[in-house]
Amino acid sequence: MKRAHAGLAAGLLPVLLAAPPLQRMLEASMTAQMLVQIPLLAIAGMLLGKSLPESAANRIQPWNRGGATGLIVVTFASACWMLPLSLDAAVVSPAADLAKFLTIPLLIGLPLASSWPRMSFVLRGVLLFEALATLFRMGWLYLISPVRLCNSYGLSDQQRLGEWLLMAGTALLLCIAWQLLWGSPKAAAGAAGPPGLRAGRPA
Amino acid sequence: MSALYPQTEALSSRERAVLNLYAISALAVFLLLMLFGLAMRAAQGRWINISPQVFYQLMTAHGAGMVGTVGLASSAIMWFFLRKYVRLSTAMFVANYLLFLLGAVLILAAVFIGGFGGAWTFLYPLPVHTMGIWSINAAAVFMLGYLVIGVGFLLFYLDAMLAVMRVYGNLGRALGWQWLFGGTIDKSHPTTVVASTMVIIVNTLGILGGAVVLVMCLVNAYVPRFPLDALLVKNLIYFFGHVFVNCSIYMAVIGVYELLPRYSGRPWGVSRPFLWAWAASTVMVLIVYPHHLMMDYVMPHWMLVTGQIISYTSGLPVFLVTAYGALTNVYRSGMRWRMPAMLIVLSMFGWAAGIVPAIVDGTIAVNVVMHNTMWVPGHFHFYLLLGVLPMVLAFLYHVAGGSSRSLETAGDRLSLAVYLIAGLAFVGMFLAGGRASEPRRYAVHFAEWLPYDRAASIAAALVIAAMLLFAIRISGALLKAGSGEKGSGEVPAHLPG
Amino acid sequence: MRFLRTSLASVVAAAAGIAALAVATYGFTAFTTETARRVAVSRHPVPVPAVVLENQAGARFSLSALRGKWVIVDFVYTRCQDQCAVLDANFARLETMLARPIAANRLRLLSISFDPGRDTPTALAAYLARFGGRSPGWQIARPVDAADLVRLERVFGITVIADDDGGYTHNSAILVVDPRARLIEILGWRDPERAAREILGKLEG
Amino acid sequence: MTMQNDAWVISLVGIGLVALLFIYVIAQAGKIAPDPAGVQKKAYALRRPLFWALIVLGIGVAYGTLRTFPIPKQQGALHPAQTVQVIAHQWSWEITPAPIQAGVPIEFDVTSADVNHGFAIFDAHDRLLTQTQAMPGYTNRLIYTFAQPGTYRVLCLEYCGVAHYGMMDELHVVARKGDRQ
Repeated sequence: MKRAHAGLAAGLLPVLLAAPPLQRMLEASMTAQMLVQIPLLAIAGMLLGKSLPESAANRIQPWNRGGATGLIVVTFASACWMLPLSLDAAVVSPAADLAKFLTIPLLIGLPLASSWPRMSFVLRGVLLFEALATLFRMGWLYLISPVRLCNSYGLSDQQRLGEWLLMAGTALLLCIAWQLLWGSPKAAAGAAGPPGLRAGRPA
Repeated sequence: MSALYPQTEALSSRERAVLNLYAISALAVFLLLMLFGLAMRAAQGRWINISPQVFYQLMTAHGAGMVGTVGLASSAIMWFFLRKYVRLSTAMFVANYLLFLLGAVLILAAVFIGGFGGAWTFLYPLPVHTMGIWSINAAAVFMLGYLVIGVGFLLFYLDAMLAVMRVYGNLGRALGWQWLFGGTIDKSHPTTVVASTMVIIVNTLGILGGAVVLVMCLVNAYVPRFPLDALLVKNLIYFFGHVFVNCSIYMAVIGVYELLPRYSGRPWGVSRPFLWAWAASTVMVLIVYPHHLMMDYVMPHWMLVTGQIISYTSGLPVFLVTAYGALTNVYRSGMRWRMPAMLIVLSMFGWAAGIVPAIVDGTIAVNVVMHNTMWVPGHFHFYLLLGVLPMVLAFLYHVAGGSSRSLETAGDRLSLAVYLIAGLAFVGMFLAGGRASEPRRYAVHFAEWLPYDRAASIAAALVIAAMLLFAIRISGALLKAGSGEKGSGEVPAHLPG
Repeated sequence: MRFLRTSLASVVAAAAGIAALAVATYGFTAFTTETARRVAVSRHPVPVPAVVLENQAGARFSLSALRGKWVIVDFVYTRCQDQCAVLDANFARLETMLARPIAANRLRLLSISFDPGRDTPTALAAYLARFGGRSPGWQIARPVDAADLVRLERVFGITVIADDDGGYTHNSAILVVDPRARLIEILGWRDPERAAREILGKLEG
Repeated sequence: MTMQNDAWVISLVGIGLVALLFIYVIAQAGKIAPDPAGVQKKAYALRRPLFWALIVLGIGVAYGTLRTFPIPKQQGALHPAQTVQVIAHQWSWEITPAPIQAGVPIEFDVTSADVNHGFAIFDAHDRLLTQTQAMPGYTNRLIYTFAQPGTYRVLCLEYCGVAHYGMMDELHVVARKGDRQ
């Protein structure tokens, strides 16, 4: 995608999501908010990252070697938006909703886009591993919780979200496994460093 | 002698230091935990008096510690041989060690300071149903220790995954799956890469299961209003535990594939049955765990049937590919019977023979009268004590021995004989106890079981004596080899002699 | 020194992240709105607005008229088949356990309906009778003005969502208002014994 | 012969066979075959029938041991002569009713009030007869027919905490009314 197109999309997506009918629709259900609205906002942030000029990225680079700082920002921001009380707040309070529309693109999507290419394979692996584990844990938790965790949503909505999270985790796991087992060599190990050495391999 | 010690396996002084760290820590911990085991057997035999509370603390530490330490020692074997074919990061290997150390400290603190005695399997809800003997915090620290160790192994596997993919493109090609159904097999494709890749895949999944269930147990410990499903937790714990223990064996067996051909002088490379065996094991090790749950009658019965049948089939690669292959390799080869070679053959015997009582117990009808009797520790001590540990010892004897024959004394051979005979007697007493319906994990035994316990105690003491000699000999030789090279930087450890 | 700036930035980011999480969760004590409300209210009491209510007898009164007394509040709707029934069965037990301060005119129980459209005084009276509630110790009332209902729900932290079948999904709690007309404590609704102990403790304290 | 003895003998024979094979190969290992490739070829040719023999053996054993499934069905009525409720606690058994009839199928409905336990029935000679797990939240249904009246022992076979070894009880099995012992 061209930089300008990415920028355009990054600007349009949150506006579209903030349009009252769509916003109301997506926030009416816990599943839609967590699995559609929030991921789309994060994608908007990623697109924003793509649209930034390279000089900006280079200026940040010394502060974000190996994507470490970005990873920390993303981790904490995601943790904040995984709290049931944040989801509630976003529905009830316009201020919290505004915070959501700002922080998810800027503190999750953007740092993810700018840090991912800098991260080592191992760090990416840890991030994906933790993402998988979190999907399974939260899905499990939402399925078994006898109480509603969000005041704004019903128990059945919460359980449906639990099922979706488990399915999302399984799908992600299968995708990763497929890519690792049969994926193209370049995509699998490519970006994360210099090409492999066969040094030391006996003839 | 350079055939025994190829240049490609030379250790830099830094690598040697790290390997020494792994080897000497593992040997020391093995000895300590064996002493815990001896204490338990002697207490059951009423030769020493320890309170049940201390007994179960020792049992928890022995189980968790042995599983973890076998994993640690085996990962050193995988690292040592895999780094010949792909470029592994020493830093990640060190990180694994440091995280293991941290995790071990947490576990030991939970057990011996916090009093945690919930067994290494931490079956929900026992860790949080403490009956006032340990605190929720102690249980949490114990589980946190597991998590930290899991992260360490994850780092090591991710690094190895990247390294393997850089050379072979993807994991499927590293496993040789392109040759499963046809094509000309590249005979130089390393067996080490096949086994390592299998372990990387399988144990990452096992650790994922562990990471999910451990955090859920931690959440439940502090927010009890989220009640977990005891059966689901049990499934995940046994999945995680089974995969982890098996992967330790698969990592250790790499040493057999690498070293045995050098002592027999006959090549042992990949073949189509070999690749099929490892491909099948990759799948089977993930789905066989329900054989731990056969007495959970509410389990879906198809899963229990799967457990029984996969228990049978997972024996086939062991018998017909690895053990049979090893014997073929040894048969009329003009074998050089040095310590590593003897230990390797012992390990193959221990693994293959130890699987027999395991398979028998994997039959539901037998499990009904054998589950959680001494039969169970009988079979896993068989292939851990006489299978995996000899693999580890063989590797260390090989590396530490170097080109000198200093580790080939009559004392070493005598110790090996003692280890074999006492080891057989030790596991035999477990199996005999199982036959006599002696329950496992009883701090206090009926009088009729005492003969087994006492015979086992004597055997355990002899095993420990032999192990002590091995540990001293290996550690001494490793340290000597290290100090001999001080300042010489990249000089290979094993000079051709 | 290559990593100095990144280390610095990482430490700052981690510190900011921990701080943000700590603020959001009231020092890692609350992860749901319900517990967060409880922690917040016990730290910072919330003044209760002086809205006008209509009770089961059709009489109108302002919440401010209850100043000087302790008021134990819950939110219900009379058609509720499950949660409210349990809640008000527990309220009835509270009425018995708190009989002494009620008799001394120091405390009142007040159920507020969040379905004023359907909960007419007749319906409210029938509901109160069903649980054996005796006025004036326990009265049930509906807000007269729809805007007041919104204010009440916000102050007391009650979220009501309409179901598909005409009912409501809502959270429940036993809400304690002190004589200065401030909401000072939110108690769990499943354990009336504990709630009674806590309320009696406050009355003495 | 009991199941325990069967398992013991089969295992010993299996381990013995493996040992014999190893001893044979070890004894031969010192010699040097003139044609190493031939050894390998022969060995691998032998492996194929061995593989199929083990497969056939495995299928036979699996069929034989699973045909009458060793675990009773867990849903639907079992029509036992008597149903016994078993609730495991840390660290005691709650078993009702107390006298149990011999010679007829008894259904044990086994559950736990706290942690995982194992409900195992031992005979007068402390031989394990049958068992199932006792888990919180689940009821495992075990069917057993006591051949003889007498006193049987119940032991816990899943580690359940510090007094696990002491979690014992007794079952009193009596002759059925009308039976003469």
